[in-house]
Amino acid sequence: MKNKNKRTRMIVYTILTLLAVVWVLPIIWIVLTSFRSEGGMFVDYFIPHHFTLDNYKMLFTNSTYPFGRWFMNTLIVAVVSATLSTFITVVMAYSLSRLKFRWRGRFLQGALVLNMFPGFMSMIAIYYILKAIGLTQSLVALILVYVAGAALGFYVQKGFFDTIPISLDESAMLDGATKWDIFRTITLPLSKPIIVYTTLMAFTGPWMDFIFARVIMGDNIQNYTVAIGLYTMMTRESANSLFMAFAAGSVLIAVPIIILFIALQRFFVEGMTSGAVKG
Amino acid sequence: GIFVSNNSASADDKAVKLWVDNKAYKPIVKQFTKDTGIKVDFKIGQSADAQADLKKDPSAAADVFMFPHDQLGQMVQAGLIYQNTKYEKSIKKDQTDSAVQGASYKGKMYGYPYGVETQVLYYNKEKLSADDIKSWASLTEKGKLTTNFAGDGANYKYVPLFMSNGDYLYGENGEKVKGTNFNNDKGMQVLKWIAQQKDNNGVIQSTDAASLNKMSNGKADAYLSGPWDKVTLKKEMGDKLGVAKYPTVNFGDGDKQMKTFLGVKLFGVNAQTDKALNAMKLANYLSSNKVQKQVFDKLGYVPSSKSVQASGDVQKDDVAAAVTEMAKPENSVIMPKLPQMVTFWGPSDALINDAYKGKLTSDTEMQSKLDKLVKQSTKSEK
Amino acid sequence: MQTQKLSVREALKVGDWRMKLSAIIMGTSQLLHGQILKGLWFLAVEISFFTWFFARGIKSLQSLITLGTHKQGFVFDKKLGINVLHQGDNSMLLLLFGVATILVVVIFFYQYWVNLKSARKLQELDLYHKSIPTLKEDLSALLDSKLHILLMSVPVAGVVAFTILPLIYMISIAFTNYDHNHLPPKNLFSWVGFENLGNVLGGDVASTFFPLLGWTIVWAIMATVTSFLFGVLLAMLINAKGIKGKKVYRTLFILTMAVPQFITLLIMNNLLNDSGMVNTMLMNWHVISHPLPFLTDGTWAKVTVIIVNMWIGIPATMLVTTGILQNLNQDQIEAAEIDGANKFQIFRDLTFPQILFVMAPSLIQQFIGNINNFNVIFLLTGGGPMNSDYYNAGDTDLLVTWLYKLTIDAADYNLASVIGILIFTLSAVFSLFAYKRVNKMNNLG
Amino acid sequence: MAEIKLEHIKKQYQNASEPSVADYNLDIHDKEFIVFVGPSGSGKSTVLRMIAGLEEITDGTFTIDGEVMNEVAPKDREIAMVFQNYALYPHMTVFDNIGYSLKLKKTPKTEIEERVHQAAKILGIEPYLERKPADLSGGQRQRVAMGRAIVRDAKILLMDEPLSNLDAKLRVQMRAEITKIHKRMGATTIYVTHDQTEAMTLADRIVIIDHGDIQQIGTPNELYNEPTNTFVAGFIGSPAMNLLEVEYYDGMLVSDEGFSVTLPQGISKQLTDKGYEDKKIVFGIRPEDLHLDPIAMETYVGGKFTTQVEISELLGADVMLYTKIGNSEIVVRGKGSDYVAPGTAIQVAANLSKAHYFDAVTTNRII
Amino acid sequence: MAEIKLEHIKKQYQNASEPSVADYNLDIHDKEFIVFVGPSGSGKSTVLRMIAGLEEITDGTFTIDGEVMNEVAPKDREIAMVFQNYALYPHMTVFDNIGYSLKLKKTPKTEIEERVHQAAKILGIEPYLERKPADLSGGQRQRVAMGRAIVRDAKILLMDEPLSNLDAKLRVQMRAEITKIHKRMGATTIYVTHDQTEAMTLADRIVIIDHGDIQQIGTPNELYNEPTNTFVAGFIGSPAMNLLEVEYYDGMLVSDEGFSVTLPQGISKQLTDKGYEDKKIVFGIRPEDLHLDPIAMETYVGGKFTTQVEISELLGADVMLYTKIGNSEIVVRGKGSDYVAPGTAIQVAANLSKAHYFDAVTTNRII
Ligand SMILES: Nc1ncnc2c1ncn2[C@@H]1O[C@H](COP(=O)(O)OP(=O)(O)OP(=O)(O)O)[C@@H](O)[C@H]1O
Ligand SMILES: Nc1ncnc2c1ncn2[C@@H]1O[C@H](COP(=O)(O)OP(=O)(O)OP(=O)(O)O)[C@@H](O)[C@H]1O
Ligand SMILES: [Mg+2]
Ligand SMILES: [Mg+2]
Repeated sequence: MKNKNKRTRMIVYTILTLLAVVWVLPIIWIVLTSFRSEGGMFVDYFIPHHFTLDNYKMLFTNSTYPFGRWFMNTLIVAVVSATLSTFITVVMAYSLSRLKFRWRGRFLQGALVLNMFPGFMSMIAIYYILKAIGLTQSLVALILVYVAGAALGFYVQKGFFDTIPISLDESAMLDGATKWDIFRTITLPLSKPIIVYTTLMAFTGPWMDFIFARVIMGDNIQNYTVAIGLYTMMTRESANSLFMAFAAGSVLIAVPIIILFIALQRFFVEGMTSGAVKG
Repeated sequence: GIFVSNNSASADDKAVKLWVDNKAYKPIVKQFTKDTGIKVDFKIGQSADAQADLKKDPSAAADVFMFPHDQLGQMVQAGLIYQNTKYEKSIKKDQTDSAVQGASYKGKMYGYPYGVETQVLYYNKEKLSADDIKSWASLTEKGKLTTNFAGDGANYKYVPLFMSNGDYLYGENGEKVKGTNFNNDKGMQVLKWIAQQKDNNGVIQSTDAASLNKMSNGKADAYLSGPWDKVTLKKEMGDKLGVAKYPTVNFGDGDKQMKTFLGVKLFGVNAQTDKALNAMKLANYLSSNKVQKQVFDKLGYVPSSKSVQASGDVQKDDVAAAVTEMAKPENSVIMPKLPQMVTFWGPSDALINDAYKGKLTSDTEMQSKLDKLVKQSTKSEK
Repeated sequence: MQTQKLSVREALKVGDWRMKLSAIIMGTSQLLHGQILKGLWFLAVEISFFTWFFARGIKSLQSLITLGTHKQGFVFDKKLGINVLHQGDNSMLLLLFGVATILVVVIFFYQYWVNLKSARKLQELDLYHKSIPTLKEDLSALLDSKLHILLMSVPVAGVVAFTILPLIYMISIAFTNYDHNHLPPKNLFSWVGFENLGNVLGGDVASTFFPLLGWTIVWAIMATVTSFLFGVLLAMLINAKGIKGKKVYRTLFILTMAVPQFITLLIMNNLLNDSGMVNTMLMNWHVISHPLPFLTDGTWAKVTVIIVNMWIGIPATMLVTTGILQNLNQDQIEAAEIDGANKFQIFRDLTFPQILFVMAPSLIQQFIGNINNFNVIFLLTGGGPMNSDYYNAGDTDLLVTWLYKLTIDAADYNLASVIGILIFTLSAVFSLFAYKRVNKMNNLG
Repeated sequence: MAEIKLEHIKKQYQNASEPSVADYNLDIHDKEFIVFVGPSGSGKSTVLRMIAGLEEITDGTFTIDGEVMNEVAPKDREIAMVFQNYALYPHMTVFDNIGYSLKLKKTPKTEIEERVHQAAKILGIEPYLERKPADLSGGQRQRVAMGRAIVRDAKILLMDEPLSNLDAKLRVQMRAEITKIHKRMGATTIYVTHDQTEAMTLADRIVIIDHGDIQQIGTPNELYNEPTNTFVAGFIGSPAMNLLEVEYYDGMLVSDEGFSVTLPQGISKQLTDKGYEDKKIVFGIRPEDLHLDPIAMETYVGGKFTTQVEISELLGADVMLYTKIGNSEIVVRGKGSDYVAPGTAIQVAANLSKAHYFDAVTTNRII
Repeated sequence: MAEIKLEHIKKQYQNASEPSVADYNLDIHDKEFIVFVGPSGSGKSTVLRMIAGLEEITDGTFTIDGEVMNEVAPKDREIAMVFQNYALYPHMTVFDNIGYSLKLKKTPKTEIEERVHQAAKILGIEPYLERKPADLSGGQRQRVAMGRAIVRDAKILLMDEPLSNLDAKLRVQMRAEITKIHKRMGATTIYVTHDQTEAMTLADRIVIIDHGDIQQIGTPNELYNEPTNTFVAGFIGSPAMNLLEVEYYDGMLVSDEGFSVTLPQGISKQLTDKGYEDKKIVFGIRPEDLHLDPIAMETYVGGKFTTQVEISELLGADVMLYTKIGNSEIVVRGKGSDYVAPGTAIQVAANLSKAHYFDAVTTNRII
């Protein structure tokens, strides 16, 4: 019997390892590419023939592409908007899961529908709205737009909150907790894993977005984020020669995200709600 | 309007905002400021994005900007670009006819040309001799040509084949909406020729990025591309790299010069600018012979000025020489700048791809597809 | 002693003068009842609204009707020796700010209504001789019974400004002739009613629209379902009892989320190229003799984008699912083990339904997101391979990417908007239907 | 002060076909200790939850000290409650679970510490204060739930089967503690239990509920001695009162199955006066009022009848004889020494003056 | 066949400082009905969960029919279980909850239907089959949990306080049903309860656990009449046996607080023989073996002593007198007629031949 357990475990390990390889190989390729000195965008081999650090050096020395500055811009935007977005998402989810008010049902349906219009068509409109409040070309504008988007992405959280036994809220209510107290002291601590997910998603967004951010930033290169920066490096003329530098840039982008994830991993805890209720 | 810009055209001490795609322009602009006292707000931006950025918010856009000439039609249509009346004469005098044509639309001049761009033939001198590359047939027999018939960008590379065979795209000057006649016999010849290339062992189907790699590692010997690939190829191939004008092609009734699209690089002045005179001065300065020469030295942009083109430095450079050669009217067609081009690019790409892949199995299908292409891309204005 | 509720209308009829005055001068009732801050707020709202309305609002509404009358033009200036620009009206901005004005008016009326309701409440409290809530009580209610107002106002304001306003604007464009012949700022465009709708459903756009619609739906279903199912499975595997190195595996999969898509997709494009690494390797190992047309054959390309999308989508699902799994009630799983369920049955009957319970609405949202999934298609294939049967579209083009090409290149915003509305309507109908179903199914009480 | 008044309270759950609580009327005095008993599903928890404000009141008025509370938020009702399902905070330690309400009230740390420890001591869960609920046994969890309620000084204390998962000994102890706490704090208390001993010993008044209806309200003795109907009669007392459908005629109670006793004059007169001559009535007698000893046989001559022992259960000091006359079951509680082997027929003497007589149709008490 | 054998079973939870079950040894015969009793937190559920395979066994061997089962997955043990906390499937209807195990076994639909309905009927939850657990009362949920276990024909049936949330009447009914089911199916059953009546009536053998240790295993009568130590003596029987620490000398038991009785010769001889002369022993007497009536006073002359009534509880037929001698509490169970007002001193006669005598140090039984 023990053997059978062992065998299934071995199978699981094998599958997981195989999958991990499939998932990680392209990433490894990017990492290797970032150290490659020869060739361009396309090579038909895996391991570079010559390794170099020049691609990284180039990112931090070339004044046309102030990567260091872009990196800090993005970091700021990502940290602020991840914090705010997570807060807003969670707060919306909580309101819609636990609070009773008149338009709740309709709001839930409406929110589902609202995001269905192709986003790129609204970019120009949003640009002018930002312009009307005098915010274009600034990091604040970017943060504002990312955070505003968070208000409609609450469905996963809401679903999660729905699984937390309502008895706990009731019990807290009788203990004299306001809804806000309940949110803070009961719901949030019990939702750590899903908050990790939200935060991570919100944090990665600014590192990836090259369309919207570009529209907002226009020609203000100093305020570019890495994604726009890298993307604008990919013109017909430069794509091939700068490709290894993009790869290096991508590797650098991955670093803070991975660090954040590793830091948040400890919030993945099993059995959060066990022992709460009988029934 | 709600965002009314101050439309006095008088010069004031506000800086002129400039979008160029390379910081090598910086000292040149400094010199301009020194000479004229006009301050310049120098920004890096992609010339290919100029139209989109301008359209998005003209009032926030640059006063002077770089752009490829094929965007001119729509810019004029949307009223984004200032007419160039002030320096029209000198430009007509100094610049090649093609460049002037590229800077004008419907009889009026808008742009300030500073360069031309065409595709050329890169080849491996060790594998192919100067004779081998004279015609497509010998080129692909002696060596291997890597190119992209089946994917994105086939239109840009191979639509000029139709013109090589005598057809027109939007008329002789590229401004006539109803002027496309690819659906005639000559057009059929070209399309069939394209379909035949699938079985040509000398043609390797590759994306551009892969082509560069194949050239580098010797798996291919020839490649049709623009000057922008020179640096990469030179780095990888060194002295093996040869540059030449396009070969001839035979569609069935004799060799004809294979043509390429000619692009003209322009400076433009934002129609909404509030410092028009200064802006025009700057645009003119940036397209002047002196600056064209400087830019050629620094960046290798092939000049559009007649005199600079003819100068020794340019002619010594193999790529520049090839480009100026290709830029001649017998070797290239000016890319049309009619707004309708957008209705042409996609379908023509699809047509060439499908023809090459062998998806068009019968003559009638080819004919009907050509008819459709012509019909779709030549719908007239309402 | 049950208090009777007055409706606002009744309150206006039977109420005292303070109530009635509130209908004209907002905030009076509150001020006179000692709710100073609240009263001042309403008063300020009213004053600033009307100031703005008469200064800008009316004009803005008028322009919304005409969409501009004054065209941009050039006049020759002798002194300067050039033509000089005379600014005209910008129809696009007039439309956008006209819509914004309407929204502001709506919001004002909502405030007005809140003002009346609040006055009514005061009236009622008077009637039953109850004490008027103090500012402190009002504020503490915001943390409790009115917490939703506190929590949701700001996010909802963001939604109004950055989602609803642009949405209405875009929808409006469908009813104008904002196309490549009427590009602002040079040209004006104007209202044309339903003309565009006919153009889309008739013209040669239709022969492309329907095939693309079909593929878009197939894509959206496949993309959503595959990412979800396999993401859940992956999470189950990683979180299985007795598997060591969970953190390492999780991190490995998260790596793919940490690299910008435009790079990873470019690399996928490279790898899957006709002469890319995958083909090269397969040919070197003599598995195949000709390159597989991963991206160049229509059908292959469709399958490829779905598979590549799994590569992108699965880690995210894995992450959520892990979160959900951690909160699952272990007791029920134990009960099922006792009931004789094997691992698969536990998954099917307990774990999966609960994951679905959490995820269902967001799955609908993802489905919609995939209908509009611009990035993956645009960056991986650019819609290609091009198909000469379509108008300006390739085999893997979704409606949105096609739409994008149409707008960016052809500048026919009105047609794009019509197509946008069609997509919108389709997905709205689908999602509301699906949402209702899910809600019914999930009714845990 | 906390006087609770329920007037015509009704509760209709959405998913239920019938109302779970129908026309509930109850006045509870300040500091009173009320016990709810009733069969499973009779609506006890529902009433508690409505009082706490956790369940909307479909209809009727609920007041505390004269103030209508229907719409008041739970947290403003100053009610402490032990939930039937515990509802512990799974992410908090036992200490934090118990101290949570105090912390919300911004009680000083040292006082919280002290009060939590005191409560934990009473409940015997001091060693577990640092554990999470998941790491406790069922009974320990229940005691944490208790702790959470008693640590507060609420005006009103609701307890929904708070001792159901504890062992007998602990339960006795807890019962005593609850009495003490009630004496000390004087919270108006409503207590739901299925344990008759608890109900009898704790209650000032017991409320018997069936199908969402109040059957009887009264002191433990009233309920025991004067049940208003057969439901109450059968529900209070363990083992339950024996109820036999019989015919009354000529001063005797007779059933078809062979049961027959002669009533004392006083009782038969009352029955006759009330018009039950020749009518069906329900005869109720508690197992402890059936006797087997010779002295009783002589004392209660009229109450003698014969019945067949089916099961004989020895319960420590007592013996339970489950007997049958025809199809009617009659339980007799005797002393340990009265043990009889199953299968034998025995003579039993009923103390008829302690017996109860109910209307067979309305099930209401006659005498 | 299902013979269960636990040998030196031990359970140490990660978060617990001491083992929750320590060196547990128990043989359960096929078809036996075993009842676990013990204080809250004594390890009853833990043992059950180990048998079910839900909790890893830290140490020791657990066999079913001679086969070692320590590592066998729960689903392969053919065990049905009623969980102390129900553990219902919240997203399934009551019907599906009960029928789930049958469905897994691919039982035909009609048979599932039939068996579920039959189980629901026994449990009185037929009207609720289409509801979800969240819409049920506590007791109804518990019955669903029961239903899930009894619907199966498992070899082994584990029930963890399955009736704790039911009313007395229903509990009696359920008890009878459990007996019937056990007779019919013959599943080897382990049953945890805090209800002494349940334990006494259902058990073939009772296992008394304290602190994870088995204190005594035996038939109900053995436990009641011959408890091996003071723990068992105090635990079995309700109200609990009175236990007094006294000194034995000269045929008498005497405490400092004024308690004193003269032992019958037979008993005092035994004590002397065992060397308890002048030593401390624990004297145990059940409340029902203390009498107040005149006849008893005469019969048990040596057992007479005086004590002070503190509380007097009338429980239907009985009266409980909580009395004190000094600081030692002594509970007396009398007839209802024996009611005495609190505060009076009464004379009580103990039936010393029914009394129990324990070693004061080891707490083990002497006689
Ligand atoms: N997961 C756990 N981690 C640590 N200790 C535990 C855990 N589960 C139970 N315990 C401890 O083990 C002991 C035995 O617990 P168990 O649940 O077996 O008690 P029980 O006899 O069933 O009690 P009850 O009658 O209260 O249900 C208790 O002291 C409890 O605190
Ligand atoms: N959420 C609900 N939806 C529908 N019916 C419900 C709901 N909760 C309870 N009920 C029903 O209402 C009735 C009363 O339930 P309640 O919980 O008050 O019973 P109870 O007296 O507490 O029983 P128990 O002793 O079993 O806990 C029951 O028949 C139950 O099925
Ligand atoms: Mg209940
Ligand atoms: Mg237990």
